Amino acid sequence: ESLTELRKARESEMEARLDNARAQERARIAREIHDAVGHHATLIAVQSAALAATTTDPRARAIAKRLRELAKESLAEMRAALGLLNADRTPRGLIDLPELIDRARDAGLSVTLEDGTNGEEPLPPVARAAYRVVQEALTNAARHAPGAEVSVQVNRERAKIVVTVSNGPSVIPEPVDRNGGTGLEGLAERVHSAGGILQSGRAADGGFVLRAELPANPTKVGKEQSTIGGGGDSVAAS
Amino acid sequence: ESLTELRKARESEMEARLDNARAQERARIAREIHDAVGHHATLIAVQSAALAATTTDPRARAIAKRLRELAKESLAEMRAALGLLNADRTPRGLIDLPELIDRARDAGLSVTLEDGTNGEEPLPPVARAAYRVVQEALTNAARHAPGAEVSVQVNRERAKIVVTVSNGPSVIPEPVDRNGGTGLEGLAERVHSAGGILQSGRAADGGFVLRAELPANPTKVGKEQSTIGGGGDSVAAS
Amino acid sequence: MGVRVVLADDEPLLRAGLKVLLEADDRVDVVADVGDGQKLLDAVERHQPDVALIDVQMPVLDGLGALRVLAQQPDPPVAAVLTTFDLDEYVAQALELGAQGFLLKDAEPDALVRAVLDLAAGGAVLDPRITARL
Ligand SMILES: Nc1ncnc2c1ncn2[C@@H]1O[C@H](COP(=O)(O)OP(=O)(O)OP(=O)(O)O)[C@@H](O)[C@H]1O
Ligand SMILES: Nc1ncnc2c1ncn2[C@@H]1O[C@H](COP(=O)(O)OP(=O)(O)OP(=O)(O)O)[C@@H](O)[C@H]1O
Ligand SMILES: [K+]
Ligand SMILES: [Mg+2]
Ligand SMILES: [Mg+2]
Ligand SMILES: [Mg+2]
Repeated sequence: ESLTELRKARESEMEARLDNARAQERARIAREIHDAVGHHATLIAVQSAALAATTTDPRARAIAKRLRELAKESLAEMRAALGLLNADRTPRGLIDLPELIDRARDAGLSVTLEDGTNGEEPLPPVARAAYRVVQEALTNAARHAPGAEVSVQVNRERAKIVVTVSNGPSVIPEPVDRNGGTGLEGLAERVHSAGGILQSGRAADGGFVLRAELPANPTKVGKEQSTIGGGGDSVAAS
Repeated sequence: ESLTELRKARESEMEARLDNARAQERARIAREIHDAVGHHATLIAVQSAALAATTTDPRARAIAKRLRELAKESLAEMRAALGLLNADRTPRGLIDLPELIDRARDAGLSVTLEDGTNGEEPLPPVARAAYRVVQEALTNAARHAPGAEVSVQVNRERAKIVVTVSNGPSVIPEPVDRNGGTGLEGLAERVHSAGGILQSGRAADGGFVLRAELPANPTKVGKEQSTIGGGGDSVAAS
Repeated sequence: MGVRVVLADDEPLLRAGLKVLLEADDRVDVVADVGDGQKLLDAVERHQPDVALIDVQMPVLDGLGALRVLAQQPDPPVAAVLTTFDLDEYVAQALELGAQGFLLKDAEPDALVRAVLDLAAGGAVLDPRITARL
């Protein structure tokens, strides 16, 4: 028993040190990028508030308020990522998809949502991954296929949640390919660490499809994952 | 002996796990920032373009155009920041000194390190400047005073971090003076821009001394503060 | 005449935006807006404002440096620091240097105005998102 206890004590000390290493890394990055990353979002937030306060055009006022909301949200997420503020409502899931899509519509995207999950929310890492899949797909569609129709589908297939976002060909000639960012790559990692797989590619009609299969019942997978990865890593995977 | 070895093995495993935890934390933050900035900035860019094209208020149009520029710039800025995060962590501070010195030893230098800072890391510009001071001093010692003993001292003196690197006279006849490169000059600039001063010169015994005084900055204050703060904010405590 | 404010931030667009938001309220007058800490000190001397809102990172003399100088003056304005992120060390240091407030730059317009009024009335002001952590 005392051996087991010793091991437990050692493990929890290890956990604490790992947590501490992560916290220090967050703090270091926060200092390092201090104003840099938030700079533009802050400017947008302030300028759009000023616009909303002064314009004579009511439609412009409404849009300016939306722009401000977007900028503030992006700041809130950055702060949360850096561990700087109470992570307000950053854990996101399927329940937040309608709002995400509404905002994309406000911005002029043409998007439809089909949700076949009956409001069943998977565990947070999976729910967050699913949310991020849709978010990145909408971002990509807005950027790489302006004007195209976008369809978002979330379905439950036995033990899986399948998220598919597809868009038709762009109605506007595709802007030059800036030969790939890191969005899909990072997303694939995120989906993997939630126990799923991500596929993406051109559709036959010249459009684009992004498809993620995620475990609908992630408790088991999540646990396996963290055993393999070593205790403290489940946080990093979120 | 085998116990010592076991301890060493355990320590280096610990180190590896800590490194890994830090790397994962960097990757996680990079993904979060990508998603937070990428998505919102894209929607802002699209929507402000629409606003600029449709508003009846000429001032609103001008601001909308600016917001669009800001949104696009923020994407570029974000990429730069992610590049930093994704890059292998470049040596940044006092914590990296032992490794730097180990490498110098591997290269045949005879170096001692005295670190009186209790592991307190100053803010990045200062920490980096301190690191560079030692780095250049070691390079110079190897080049201009081959065979000499080198001593590196880092001390906290009230509100200052003082880095002193001195070497005795060269045991090998000094190679011809290439009457000065640009190393110390560039270093002085770096130290200045971190708020410090750099002094260098021949020592009485024919050796060489390089001494930097840098502001110790507010890390300590931050620590006190976070102790008061306590709570769930492990970041604050770092 | 309302509370007299001097605004210091090295980003002109941000200054312009904050100025619009503050000036929209009758109880606030932005008497000067400047781009670095040295100019802030000049503006304080010239305008004798009630309140100074000060960015942390600025060229020539940064916000903390400006606070340090202000703290040594006989009758300084009430000062508050503006930032994008609420890094603990800046909050702590700014407060230690005599700042009475700490505001995030994306604070709501009415919260900004209220902060200025509170500061002028002698109150201390922390963005609630920051206070929540302390
Ligand atoms: N909906 C889409 N329609 C057309 N092409 C797309 C679509 N989504 C992605 N692509 C193509 O795949 C590439 C990789 O996408 P990814 O999201 O990884 O990078 P990005 O969007 O260019 O930049 P980032 O996401 O890092 O800001 C894009 O550059 C684009 O060429
Ligand atoms: N540790 C040392 N021992 C003896 N002389 C030194 C030492 N460090 C510097 N010096 C002298 O000071 C001069 C200036 O150093 P500095 O680092 O600026 O240039 P450098 O090392 O010659 O070239 P580089 O630009 O590559 O650094 C050197 O050329 C050398 O004469
Ligand atoms: K006014
Ligand atoms: Mg993308
Ligand atoms: Mg040199
Ligand atoms: Mg600034």
